[in-house]
Amino acid sequence: MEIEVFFFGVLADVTGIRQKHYNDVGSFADLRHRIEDEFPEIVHYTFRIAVNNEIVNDEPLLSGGDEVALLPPFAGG
Amino acid sequence: MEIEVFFFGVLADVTGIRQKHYNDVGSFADLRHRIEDEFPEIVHYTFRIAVNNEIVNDEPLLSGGDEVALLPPFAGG
Amino acid sequence: MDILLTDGPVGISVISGLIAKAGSLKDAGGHSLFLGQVRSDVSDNKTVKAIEYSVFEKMAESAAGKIKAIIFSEFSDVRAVEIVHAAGLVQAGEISLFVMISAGHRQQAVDACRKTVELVKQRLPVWKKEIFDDGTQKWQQNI
Amino acid sequence: MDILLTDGPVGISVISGLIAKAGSLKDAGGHSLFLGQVRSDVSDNKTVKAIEYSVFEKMAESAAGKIKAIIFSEFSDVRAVEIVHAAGLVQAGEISLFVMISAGHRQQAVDACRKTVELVKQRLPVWKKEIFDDGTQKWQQNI
Repeated sequence: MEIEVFFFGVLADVTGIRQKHYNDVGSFADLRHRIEDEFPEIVHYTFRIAVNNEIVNDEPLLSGGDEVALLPPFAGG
Repeated sequence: MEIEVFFFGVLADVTGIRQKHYNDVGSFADLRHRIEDEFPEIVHYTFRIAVNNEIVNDEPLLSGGDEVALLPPFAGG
Repeated sequence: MDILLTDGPVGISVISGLIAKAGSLKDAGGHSLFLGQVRSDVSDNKTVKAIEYSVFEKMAESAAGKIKAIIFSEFSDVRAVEIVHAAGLVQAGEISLFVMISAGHRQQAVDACRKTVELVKQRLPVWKKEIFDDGTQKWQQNI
Repeated sequence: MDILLTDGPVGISVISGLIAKAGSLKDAGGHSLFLGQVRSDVSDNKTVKAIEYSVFEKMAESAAGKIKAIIFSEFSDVRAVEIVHAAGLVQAGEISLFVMISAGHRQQAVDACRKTVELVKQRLPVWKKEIFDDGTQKWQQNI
């Protein structure tokens, strides 16, 4: 399936991008491995996952066209 | 001595005036009696006394030229 | 000057001006503001149309100075205290009181603002008369 | 709309507009406001010149909606909740956050405002990078 991934906060600096399209994603675990292979630095950072703008647990079930966002701890205000 | 008296809040309505000059005032007690004789309704109201813009106890020592203000409970805001 | 007394309601331009001024406090991280507004209370089938405030102006200045001294002594993180009160007629929906506390961090800003409002109600020599929609009037005390 | 995201600092005209709008709430007796301002903090001999905020806009709207739902359910006297957050670059001395709570009486206005600010800091998907006077930058977490 096709998944759009968004990198926020410090993760946008770590990866050098804000957004990336992934093809042929088998599962969330698969997606995570591909992201970590491509951006190995990312494992040093804490972040939560949102799928389609809602925060989810660690291993969400993905559907084609889902938007996955990687969210470092919030720091608004 | 000469004393200027100011009536605030409801007391301005009770007396019908905001300010009055009193001549030949002997003491605060004397002043108070004269005010109460002139405006008998005033005894039904609670108020504090300020002399020269500072709140004082009930029987302040007055000096000529003092300004005495009669202050109902504050209700700002 | 420790208090600004406005002739009529506290207008938006006074409020904007004080907020804009607070931007010059580069070590302030937060401002806590309270705006008191005349409410259309209903009692005995009458609705409050306006409140007329009378102020003992000479004493208000020194009372506000004492309030500020209390706030600065209790809240070490506070950088600035602004107090504005309306004098005269204020219609329902208009602002009668404006308090702004600027502080390094939000906690003391909020606590100091709340305390300033309480002190204003206790200590500022101000009186208010409610004016109802049927033309009657009533002196009102703070509860 | 549950949140307004400004491009750059929260400007005085946005703030004035929301305050003016609150005058139409005739049953509101008080408004409690909080303004978060970028502070010129000093660390390691460097001074904060600005903060760059990035916001996950699609999620911010729903997060703000949930915050408002919490406030309205906990504070029955609250009439209106306004949340404005800056996105992009905000210089020291400029406003990054604006919260305004309108309520019938001051106590709930103040309590609800404090709670809204805490919820904004916990739940709003916003990140900030401090920009120092020597040109260096640092992602910052809320403490």
